[in-house]
Amino acid sequence: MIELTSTEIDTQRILDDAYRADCGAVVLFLGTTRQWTKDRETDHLVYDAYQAMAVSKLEELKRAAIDRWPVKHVAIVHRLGRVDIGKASVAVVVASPHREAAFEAAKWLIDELKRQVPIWKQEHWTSQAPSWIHPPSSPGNPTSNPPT
Amino acid sequence: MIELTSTEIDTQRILDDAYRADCGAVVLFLGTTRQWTKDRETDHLVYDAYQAMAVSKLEELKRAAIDRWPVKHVAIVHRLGRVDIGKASVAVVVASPHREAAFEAAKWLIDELKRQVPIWKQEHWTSQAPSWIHPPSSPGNPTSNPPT
Amino acid sequence: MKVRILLFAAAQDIAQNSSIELDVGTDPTVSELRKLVGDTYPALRALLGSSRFAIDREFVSDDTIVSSHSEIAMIPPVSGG
Amino acid sequence: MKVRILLFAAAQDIAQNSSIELDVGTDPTVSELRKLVGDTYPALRALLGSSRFAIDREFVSDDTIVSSHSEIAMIPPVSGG
Repeated sequence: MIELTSTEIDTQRILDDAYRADCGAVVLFLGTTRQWTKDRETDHLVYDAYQAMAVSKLEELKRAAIDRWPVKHVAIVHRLGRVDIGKASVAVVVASPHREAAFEAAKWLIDELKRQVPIWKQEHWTSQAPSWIHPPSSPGNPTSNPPT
Repeated sequence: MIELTSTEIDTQRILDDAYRADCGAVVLFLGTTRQWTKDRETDHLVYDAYQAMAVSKLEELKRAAIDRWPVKHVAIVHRLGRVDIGKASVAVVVASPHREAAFEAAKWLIDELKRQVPIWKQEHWTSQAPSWIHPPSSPGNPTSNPPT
Repeated sequence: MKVRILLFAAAQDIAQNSSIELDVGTDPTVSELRKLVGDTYPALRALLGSSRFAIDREFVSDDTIVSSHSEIAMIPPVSGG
Repeated sequence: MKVRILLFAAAQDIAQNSSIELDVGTDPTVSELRKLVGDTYPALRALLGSSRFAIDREFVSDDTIVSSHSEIAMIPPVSGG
């Protein structure tokens, strides 16, 4: 499953979908909203995406992971719109017969998502104007929330 | 949280407990019961443990992970007794400010658990007598279900 | 010919629009488009320097030739996850 | 002195008991204990060869000296996870 969603990520459903009789390992990565970036406090985040391309890139990453590792199931869900502190903005789940492949593929997928998929995060700070995060340099913005 | 339990692992609760305002990454590993080991079919598993030592070893691994990586939260839950196909026998969850540490620590914890923690799996096959798994060699038993 | 370029995130805020339309010569390259965007919207220049372009939902290099019925997008550095 | 050794998994099935009691000389080493277990329960010998011993819930080496009020356990190769 590849999904961009404006509602809370249902991790239980994602994990239930990942169980497979031929798999012994499931790895789930959740990216969660940090409250503090050094001494600046985040109130919430807002995500924007080039949706059609983001979905197509995520499908491409999923196929690449399945080609590269012996993984049987990949799902990626990313939030759009407002995401509050302590909530997951992204979930990546991989199931494979053995655990090494599941760890490696999950790590690779979130790394590539952060590199290639046209989704953007806007930090809404408690005490200054919101800023879109365009790493490594965000002209006119405070330093970006470092990557998770 | 370190727990040996004879009831189903509540992944939702484990993930809810893992959210922290200073963390941007949560990694969950689930070890699940495979139905097929080559051409032999598993009906269910039974886990036994030297419980006092297992809990003490798991606490030791948790402390070691927190010393070694900048991780803020570690929980490990392992099932005892009967575990059916498609169910999780073990859950390891790690939360950290950045994702690299969460992936590395979760992988290390499950690797060490499988190496050091006195817990044993008994395969109940559909078509032959049950066998305790004592890798790498299990005298008198069929070849073990390879590690996940 | 006329081309329409989709904008996102800070680029959208700067241009105050989710897309811009430009008049370009026939068969321009992405590089020519990039320059024209900067000339027309000087406020976008800084962000243009670190942005990629996508045509029909694939990243393309600066020497790619743009056709008018393609879906063209300016992709500032991404920050999903 | 008398020592009690906790057994698990296949060792428990083989000895048909969750622990065994042995008469040993004073201050035996783990190595001496290991030999005595094998002599008393020949069926355990194969598994003993690949097992570790734990005293008071810590793995110990074969030259460790065992005292009678310690909690002693034979730990066959583990397969949790």
